[in-house]
Order: sequence, then C-alpha cells, then structure tokens
Amino acid sequence: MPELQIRQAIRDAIKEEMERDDRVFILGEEVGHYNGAYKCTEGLLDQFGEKRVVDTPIVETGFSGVGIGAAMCGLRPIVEFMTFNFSAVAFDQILNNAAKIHHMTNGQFSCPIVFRGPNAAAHMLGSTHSQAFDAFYAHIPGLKVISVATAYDAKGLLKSAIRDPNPVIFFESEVMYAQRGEVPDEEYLIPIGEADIKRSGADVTLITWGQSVPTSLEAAKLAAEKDLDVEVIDLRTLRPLDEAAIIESVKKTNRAVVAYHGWPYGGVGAEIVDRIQRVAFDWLDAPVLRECYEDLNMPYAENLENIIIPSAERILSALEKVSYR
Amino acid sequence: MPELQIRQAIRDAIKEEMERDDRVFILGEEVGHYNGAYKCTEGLLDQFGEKRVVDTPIVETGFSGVGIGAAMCGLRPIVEFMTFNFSAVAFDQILNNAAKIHHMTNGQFSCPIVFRGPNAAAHMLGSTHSQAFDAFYAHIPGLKVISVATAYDAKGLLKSAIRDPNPVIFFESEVMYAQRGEVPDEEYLIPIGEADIKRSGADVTLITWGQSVPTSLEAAKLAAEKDLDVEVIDLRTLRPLDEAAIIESVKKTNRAVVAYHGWPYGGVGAEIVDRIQRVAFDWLDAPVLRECYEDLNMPYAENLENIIIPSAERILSALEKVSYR
Amino acid sequence: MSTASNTPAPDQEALPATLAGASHEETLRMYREMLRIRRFEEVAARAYTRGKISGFLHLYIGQEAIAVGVSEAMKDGDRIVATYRDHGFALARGCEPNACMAELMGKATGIVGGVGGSMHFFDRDKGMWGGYAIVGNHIPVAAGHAFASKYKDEGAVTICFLGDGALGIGPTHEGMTLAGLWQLPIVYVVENNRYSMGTPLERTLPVKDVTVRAAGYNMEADRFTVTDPMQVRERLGEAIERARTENRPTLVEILTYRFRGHSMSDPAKYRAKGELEAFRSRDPLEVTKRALMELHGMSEEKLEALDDEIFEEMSAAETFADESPMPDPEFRFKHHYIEDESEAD
Amino acid sequence: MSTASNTPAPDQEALPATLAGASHEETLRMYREMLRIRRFEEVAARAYTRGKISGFLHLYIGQEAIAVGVSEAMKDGDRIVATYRDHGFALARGCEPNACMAELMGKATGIVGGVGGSMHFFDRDKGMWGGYAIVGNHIPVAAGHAFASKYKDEGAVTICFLGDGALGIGPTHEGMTLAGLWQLPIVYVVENNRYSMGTPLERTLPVKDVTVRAAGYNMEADRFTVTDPMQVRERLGEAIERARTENRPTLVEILTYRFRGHSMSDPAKYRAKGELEAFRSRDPLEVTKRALMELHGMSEEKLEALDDEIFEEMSAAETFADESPMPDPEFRFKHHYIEDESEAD
Ligand SMILES: Cc1ncc(C[n+]2csc(CCOP(=O)(O)OP(=O)(O)O)c2C)c(N)n1
Ligand SMILES: Cc1ncc(C[n+]2csc(CCOP(=O)(O)OP(=O)(O)O)c2C)c(N)n1
Ligand SMILES: [Mg+2]
Ligand SMILES: [Mg+2]
Repeated sequence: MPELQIRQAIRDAIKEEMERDDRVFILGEEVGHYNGAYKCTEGLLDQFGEKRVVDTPIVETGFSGVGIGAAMCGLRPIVEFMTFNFSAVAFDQILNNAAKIHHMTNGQFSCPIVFRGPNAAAHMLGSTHSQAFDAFYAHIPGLKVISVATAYDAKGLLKSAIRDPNPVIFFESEVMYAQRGEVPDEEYLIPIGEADIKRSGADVTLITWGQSVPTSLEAAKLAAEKDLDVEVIDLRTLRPLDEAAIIESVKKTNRAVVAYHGWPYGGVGAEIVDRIQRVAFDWLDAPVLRECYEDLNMPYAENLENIIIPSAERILSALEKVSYR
Repeated sequence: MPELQIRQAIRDAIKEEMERDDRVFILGEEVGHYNGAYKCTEGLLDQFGEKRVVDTPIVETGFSGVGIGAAMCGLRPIVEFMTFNFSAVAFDQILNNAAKIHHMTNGQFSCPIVFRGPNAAAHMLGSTHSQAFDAFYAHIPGLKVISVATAYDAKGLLKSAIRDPNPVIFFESEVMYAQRGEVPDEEYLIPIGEADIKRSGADVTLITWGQSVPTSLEAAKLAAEKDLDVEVIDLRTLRPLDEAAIIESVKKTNRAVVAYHGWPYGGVGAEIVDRIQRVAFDWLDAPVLRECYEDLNMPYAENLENIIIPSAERILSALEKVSYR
Repeated sequence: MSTASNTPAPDQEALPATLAGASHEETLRMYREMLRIRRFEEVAARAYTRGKISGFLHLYIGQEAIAVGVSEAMKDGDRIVATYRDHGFALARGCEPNACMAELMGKATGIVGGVGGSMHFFDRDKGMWGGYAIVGNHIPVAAGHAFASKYKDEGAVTICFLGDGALGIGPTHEGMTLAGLWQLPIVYVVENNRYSMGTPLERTLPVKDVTVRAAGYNMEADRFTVTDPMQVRERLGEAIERARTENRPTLVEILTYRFRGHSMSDPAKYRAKGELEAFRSRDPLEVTKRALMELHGMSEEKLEALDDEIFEEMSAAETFADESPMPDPEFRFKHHYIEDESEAD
Repeated sequence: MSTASNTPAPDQEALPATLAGASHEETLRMYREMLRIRRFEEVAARAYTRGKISGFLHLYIGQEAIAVGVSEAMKDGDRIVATYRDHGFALARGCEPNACMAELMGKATGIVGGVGGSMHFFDRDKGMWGGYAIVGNHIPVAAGHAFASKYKDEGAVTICFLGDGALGIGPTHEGMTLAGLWQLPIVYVVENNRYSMGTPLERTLPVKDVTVRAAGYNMEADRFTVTDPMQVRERLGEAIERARTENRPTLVEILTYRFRGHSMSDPAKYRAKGELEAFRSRDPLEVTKRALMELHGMSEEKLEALDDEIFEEMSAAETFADESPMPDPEFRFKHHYIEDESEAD
C-alpha cells in the first residue's frame, strides 16, 4: 500500500468525492489558488476550477452560512477553516443554523455539510491559535464530530463525512499533516461512530483521539516496558460516541485513562468518564483519570507549551496510577 | 427583610455598584429607554443617564468588544445579553479577547467585565432561543462563571461579579425573574466560588444550579415523603467549582445526582461526575447520575419541551436509583 | 366586521399611481391577501392574550403589502428567506392558515409540526424558506441559497428580508459582502419599520439612508416608502429580474411601519405622539381598499362580505388549531439526524 | 551593509512634497526609525530560518513608513491597536528591540514575558496596545478604548490598524458601526497591502475604494498611497486631531505593499510579474533615504554608518534574546486570574 501524508489523504478524499458527485464543492480561505494554507487542497483548483474550489475572503460566518444555505439546496459543501480557532467567529452559524436546520424545519431541509480544518495546539502559536474545539462542538446535538489521527482514518472518515447527510465537524491536526501512513489504492469508507483499537492490551484502557493518539501509543510502549499492557482506543468519532467499544474494553481491564488535547473542564474527556462510571461502575477498580491540557491559556514559549500539552510521560504516570503502581 | 423579585435584586445590585463606583456602566440592547427586555435595568437610565446606561444596536460582537476595550481602560462594564443565545454571535470576543487579554498581555491589561443575561430554556421559545451556555463558558480558562437561582444570591453574587477584576459570565433565568426572595436592606456580598447548601440531608447529594434549583428542592421534598433525605447543593459558581463542598457532601452521603438545564454531552454536569469519581471514588456506593436536557434540539411544542427539561419527578427517580430503591 | 374607523380621512390623499394602473382583479387579489394576513394575525393576537399561544409572537400588521407584493413578483422556484416576523410571507406564499395557526399553538398539524413556533415557518415547496430567529444569521444562509442557484444555473432568485435593526450585525455584512463579491442572484430587502424592538433607528443606525451601503458591496440599490402591494411588486420585480437575468444583487430599503409592538409583550410606549395615527392614515391595506372602492366601484357591502369571509377563514383556523393534537411525545426524537442518505436532498 | 542595490532607479521620480518640506533632523529621525524596523525584521527573519523563532512571523517590511508616521502624529496617551503584523508599531513606539526579539524567541525577557510571541506585542505605557491575532476582532475592542476615552473625557485618541483582508469580517463592521453611531475618538486605518495571505484584494473585496464605506458608518474618509513617513504623519495627524477635538471618527485607507510573504512560511509566488520590483522602486525607506542625500546632503558613508549602527543594535538584540532564559515553568500559572482587585486598573 502506498504511504501518504495525512494532508494527501485528505486531499484525495476530497478529490475522489468531488469526482464522484458534482454537488460536492469546497470553500474557504486560500483553498484554491494557494492550494490550501496547509496544502490539503493541493491541485484541486486546477482539476475542478473556480466554480467548485472557491477562495473566500476572511468571513468565516459568511462562508459558513453560504455553505449551510447551499447544503439546504442539495449541494454538498466542504467548508475549510484555516484553523478551528477561526470557527469561533462562525460559532452561531454552526450552533444555530447547521445543527438545527433539519430539526427546525421539521425535516423539510437537511444540512449535509462538512466543516474541516486543523484543531488544537500546533507549535508555539500562542493562546488564540492553540485551542481544541472538541468540547464546544461535541456538546451540540444535531452535529456529528470526527477527529482523525492517521492517513487511513482521515481518508476513510472524510469520505464518509462528505457523504453523510448531516452536518459534520471534522478535526485534523496541523502538526500531523506531514505524518505518513498506509492508504489503500482501492476506495474504502470508514463508518462514522466507530472507535478503533489502535493497540490491544489487557491491563488498562487508554481512550484517546486526534493529536494524542501517537503520544498515547508512545505511552503504551513505555508502559509495556514496565509490564503494563495498555489497550489504546482511538475514538475517531467524538459524536456519536462509541460507548460500546469503551465499555467493552473497560470491563476487560477495569481501569481507564483518557488522554487528549483540550482543556479539562467538561468536554469530551469528562463525558467519557461519566459514561464509564455510569455504565461500568461495578467493573472499575480505580477512578478514571484524564490527561489533557492544564487548565490554562496556552503561552507561546516552547517550554511552557510542552508542559501544558499532555506528554507520553504524563500519560504513562496516569496509567501507572490507575494501576496502583 | 423585604421580598424582592430576582429582577429587582439584579437591578439593585447594578444600581448600588453604579452609585459606588462611577467606572461601572451597563450596555446592551434595550437596557436604557426600554428599561431592559426583562426589566432588569428598570429606572437606571433615569438615574444615571445615557452616558452610563447605553442602548446599543443589535451588535453583540460590537458591544462585547466595546465592553472589553473599555475594561482594558479601567472601566467596569456590564454587558447585558438579551439572552445568552445571542452571545453565540459574540463567542469569539469572549473566548479570544475577554478570557485571554490579561494573560496574553502578560498582565499589562486586565479585563474586569461582566456578561449577564438570561440563560437556558424559558417557555416555548424554540431551539435557537432555549439553550444553556454553561458548558461552553465553563470550559474556558480565564473566565469565571456564575449561575444564580434566588434573589439573595443574585444580588450578592452580581455585586461580587461587578467588583471582580476578572471577566465574569453571569447566568440568570427568564422564567425566574419574577420569583421573590428575601434580600437584606444592608449591603452584602457573596464570594464567588462558594456553593450553598440549600437543604441539608444525609442520604443523597443532589448537586444543582440555576433553573434546576427550585425543581431540585421540589424533588428533595418528594424524596423526603419517601424517606429519602436529600442534601441539595446549589453550586452558584460553575467556574471555579466548589469541589470541596461537593466532595464533603458526597463523602457523607456516598451517592450523588446532578440536575441542571443543559445538554448532556460533556459540560458542567460531566465535570462534576469526573471530580466526584476521581476524588471520592472509595466513598461512592453507586454511580453518579445526571438529569438534564435530553440530547435533543428543543422543540417549540409545550408538551415536548416539558419532557426534555428535567422535572422533579425525573430527578426523584434518579435519587431513588442511586439509592437502590 | 368593519375597519373603516381605523382610517382617519385617507381620502384626502391621492391614490398611488401603481394602484391606478392596476386591474380590478389584481387589486382585489392583493387586497384579499393583505386582509387575510391581517385577520390571521388579529385572530392570533387574540388567541395569544387568551393564553393559547406562548413564546414570542411578532405581528406583521402594517407591513402586509410587502409580503403580498413580493410574492406576486416571484416565479416558481424563487424563494423568500425571512426573519421571525414571518407569518405574512407564509400566508402570501399560499401556506394554509390552519397549519400556520396550529404552529403558533405548537400542534402536530403545524406548518413545521409544532417544533418551530411563530418564528420558524418553513414551507419549502411554496418558496417559504424561513423563519430565522437570530438577527442577521440568515443573511449568509440566503447568500448560500443564491450561490446554489448560480452553481446549478437554475435561474432561481432568493429574496432575503431583514429588519432595520439587522443592519449593524456582522453576519449581515459578511453575507452581503459575499453576495456582492460573487454577484449572486439575490435581493436583500430591508423592511425599515423604524424600530428594532423599542429602539428607534436613530439610536441604532449611524446613517439615515442605508442604501448608501450598496456601493460598498457592489450591489444595486433601491429605496422607497411602501404605498401598496402593486408598487412593491413593481419595484422588487425589477430587482428580482436583474438578479435572475444578470446575477446582479440589489439592496432595497422599504420604509414601512408596524402598527403593533415588537412582539405581544411589548406595549410600544416608545412611539412619538401622533406617529401611529399618521402611519395608520397611510395604511397600505386601507389605501388598497380605497382603490377598490374609488377606482373599481366596489361597494362597502361587498368589501365587508369579503372581510367576513376572511374572518371566518381565520376563525376556523383557530378552531382547527385548538382542536389539533399536540405532537406525539416520541416525535421529539425526529429530525435530529438523518439516518439514510437518500433522505437528504 | 548596503541596501542601495535594492532600488532600481528611484532617482527617476521626483521626491514627494512632504519630504521636501521636512527638516533634516526630522527626516533623519524617521528614516532611522524605519531602518530600525527593517533591520530588526531582517535579523528576525534570519533567526527564523535558523530555527530560533517558531510559530508565525509576519514581517512589516515595506510598510514601515506607516508605523513611523503615525507614531510621530500621536500624543502621549494616544494608543495604537494593531494586528499580528505588529513589530513595526512596537519599535516605532519606542519598545526595546531586545524585548521584542526575546519575545519572538519565547523568552522570559520578552515584551510580554514570552507568552505572546510575534503576534501579541503589548506595551501599555508606550501606547502600543497590541497585537491581535484573530482577524477583525480588535476593531470593536479599539472602539471600546475610544469609548473609554470619551467616557473619561481624557482626550486620548485610538488609532486602529487593519489589513485589507479584514474589511469583510463582521466584527470590523460592528466596531465601525458603533464608532460611527457614537462618534468615538478613533481613526481606523486600513493598510491595504494588496493581499490577504495569498489572495489579492480583487478576490476578497467587492469594491475597489473601501473608503466609500465611510459614509455608511458616518465617518470621515481619507485615502492615499504611502510615499514617506512625513506624509503619513500629516495625513493621519489630521484624522487624529479631528478625533481628539471633535470626537469625529475617520476611516483611512493607505495603499502600501509588503515585500515579503504573508508570514515566513509563504513564498509569495502569487505576485504578478514585475509587481514586486515596481513597488520596491517606490519603497518609502529608499525614498526617504534619497531625500536625506538629495535634499540634506547626507553622504553615502554617513548613511552606511547609520545602517551599520542599527544593524549592530539589532544583532545585539538577537544575542540578548539568544542568551535570555526561557520562562520559569511556574510562570505558566501567572496572569490567568487576578486575585486581588487592586491589581486591575
Ligand atoms: C443576535 C440577536 N440579538 C438579539 C435578538 C433579539 N431580537 C429579536 S428581534 C430584535 C429586534 C429586531 O429589529 P429589526 O431588525 O428592526 O426587525 P423588526 O423586528 O422591526 O422586524 C431583537 C433585538 C436576536 N433575535 N438575535
Ligand atoms: C478570523 C480569522 N480568520 C483567518 C485568520 C488567518 N489569517 C491571519 S492573517 C490573514 C490574512 C489577513 O490579511 P490582511 O487583513 O490583508 O492583513 P495583512 O496580513 O496583509 O497585513 C489570515 C487569513 C485569522 N487570523 N483570523
Ligand atoms: Mg425594525
Ligand atoms: Mg493585506
């Protein structure tokens, strides 16, 4: 199988879906002539032209709204946020239009749209440019929310997201765009809502997603060296949550850690803890622990950023703690 | 002690703080000539004039930003959102400016501002006008978040919020504005960050806030009739969370239910569950349960709305469940 | 039921030329539609005060000529995108009063099954594309509809309404920026009724004539005081055809007036003295009625009979709504997600 | 270090009148400041390519005359509110290159202690009020500063800069709406450098001359192509004084050009052929240098000595930054909340 960068897997997913369905188009800042701020749309303008690869001014509310309106008319827009930090200015469109149109119109209209782009901290971008929006969007009924960590998952899930008749938030990672992974030549889809066991293990369940997936795998490796056999579950979809996969694993291991990029208060991490303690209470041998950002605004300075972002070492120590080591 | 409506308690808090400190001013839609969409600013324009009671156009981002800028200059703005639903269009100002200014400027600037208004479902306002913003704002480091349920708490906490040197989100409730409660004539302040035991009990801890406080007290009464002695903790402040008060109670009762207005995924409810299971794991005799909105967009129809909002009966049944009754 | 007493000496003013040029049949048709909207809302207002309707109820009374006029100017496939003040548009587009009234009461038979209420009327096939309750957030969405029309080359025009109070908000600016930049087939119509809630436009708008902004968006502009539905049909018709044939967007400001408060909870005490009366004397409904009498010789009796008939229709709608069932409790799970791709358009 | 080779035949054009009317001393002062900004950024760019600086680094090279000119037009208490492209303003306001360079490297000695980086320079007492990285979200904040000045009747003026790419976004519109509605003492200056990232303004702006929008906000307007810092001082000076004395806001568009890419990661391949060269030949820095030579008889040697001195200063800043410590780990807990009310202003 060829090895692709995540950005190439994303580009291929868009390209294939645009070839398959001419209702699909992409819009956002720099997606066309510039080939994408992070080159996830490389070559698309050349192939599909300005009609379907639409450069926009810096008007996130404007082009999100245009996407929503176009989706209501039967098109299949893909909205690229240069980063999800800039979706904050379009928050109302996502919350009050995208997530509600289908319901509010009693099913007369649907809103098949994908909002995608890099999410969470990259490297030394400061507090306004280092935020994870998982907690905000996963909270909202009406949306589906995806977060990918490998080229394979990125392609398969993005294709599913584009075909999905509902509004989908699709999180990528700037620092992972260049990571390579195997991607089959043949077409494939990954169903939305299914977690993936990235490493199986018997002693502790480590639930993770997005940028924390490689870190978690690293932590599992470190744990293995200490004879702790960690099962790493990559959620891939945050909403709807694959509760069954989580619970099944926890019932086997009786312990769980959740590791992710994002602030601690509430959010996806707390939701997972809630589900585990509620559904698998009698199986739990230790409290579920979370490793995520510290509850702080992200500073620019490299050393501080590195402390705030959960490291493999921090995750390891949580794994040990829930194992009472 | 005189009995005041919550709206009057809010008005008095603003009035007293404006009398005390001429840096305090209020701005928002209809706060002046109209005396407030829900009459929380009644009489203020007459007393303080247009300089300090500022009617704005419908530009939530604009006037939130003006408030933030004015706060940076040493003023003490109170921004009224007609309802917090409309804060969605100002989300970026709160997330990326209010919550970050002090940090991002390395302490050169502060942002002493209060954003206040009604939050969560009122009665038959439909999906766009019935949302609880607790989960969104409590997630954000840099903010303080308050939610009040009585006239006494509203006045004492709003005065503290206005004096607080940090940005504060202050949630009220449209359907509770007319509720009366005792408010002393003498000045008093309630510290931010302290929960209040609204009813003490020995069997189950019921953690609640905002609009769910009266419903929770009703549920506790129903439980008492069934010989279940419920301790009702009104959080009052959502960020920072009064973890000590919660844990102390749970260590006594060994069971907990969380009841509130808001969607289930993540949010304040899940955060509380996480803290309890993490800090009081060995004291818990049952999983912590939550009663909140169903994970649905709010319909207009009265009967559906009534099912979605947690009722005393629903809370009661959760109390019974965690008590294995 | 007679409304003659509402109109202090309208006969002093000359009838607008647009009405003078209209046939009896079309004048009557439009008058009838305007009257239907008015009576519908009067019945709704009464139902509200009797506690049958809850939440917000924003009446369109005084502005009816705009909805009726634009509807006449539309072709099949064209669409209206409106605010929460939307009953008039729905009725003008031919939506059933029964379904509309039932919606106000949150009944299963409502135009959107009782999930939307007054602020969220939608009837896709009739070109009634909402019903948006967050000020300004439909402006980019409507640009999206126009974008799709251009993308599909389908020749449909989107006509998007907003209040004078919606001009300051960012989404309005962004939507108009894109409509102008991309030259979308859209007409933005500002219904300037002088107030946003209790605030007169002097306190919300830095400029009197908002169409000066059209140039900054590279749109055409039009501005007029509404007199009657024929005039609206004509003026908006030009903009609609320009959108259709040239993909050229227009910003229109129509000066109008609402006779009721912002919503049912607003006593509207903020009006200047005599203001309401002055506007009432130019009520397009009454002006059109005068045209029927003076130009087309319709008798008071005939007009009253028409009014009675319409009042009956709307009272029947109230009864229909009263008697309709609430949604089934299970209905609350519907329409959050589409499971099957084929269900999406 | 000589830069003469950068300027293809600038001597063909006549020197701008604003420079002709300026004294030797002030011309030299402004030239010096412009050159300091340029050399600072060149050193920073080099440090970036050597991996000493991370994140985003948006260079101001080509636009320096604007920061230097506006700074000269300001009085004590006036404030600049800028975008992420902010080094020039900070240096022009007298911020230390050491602290600025250290900030770029995320060091404890940085202008904001290493927490902000390139996009978030703040120095309150020098009137450098930021450094905002979300496009447009500083526009209402700056209106708030102006609001406070008016509230306190303190006579200070806020000068708020934005890019041509920031004109479409909603917060810009809302902030300007309030500034115009309330007549705030503010000057909004659009630095139109023809691109927002890789997108030329033809693809982002529905209108060529953005100052046509001033009327819609009830603001005064001014528009010019920057030639030199004296000109900027004069033109913005008028707007600043109008804000100060009449509380009258102005929207200014300055046509300028950035010689580098949007940020260090942008190779700027999207430029039209010959475009860069054409603008370089009108580089305000070089034009001002010519004035020093032609009008004030300064020798190449003297100018080179000055350049060397400045290059020294900036190289020293790099060394300072290199040698500065990273923030203490505990520092990450600072400045999230103020515990003590007296700490807030
Ligand atoms: C973003 C937002 N802010 C505030 C409101 C509350 N609100 C609803 S309608 C309205 C007044 C709108 O006035 P205008 O645009 O003139 O329309 P009109 O009601 O006169 O038709 C306000 C403030 C809202 N729905 N959305
Ligand atoms: C809301 C938002 N969207 C996108 C970005 C990413 N971004 C940063 S600068 C920029 C281009 C801005 O161009 P312009 O306003 O012309 O200023 P210039 O960079 O030319 O000085 C973009 C797209 C952002 N910071 N904020
Ligand atoms: Mg209005
Ligand atoms: Mg630019």
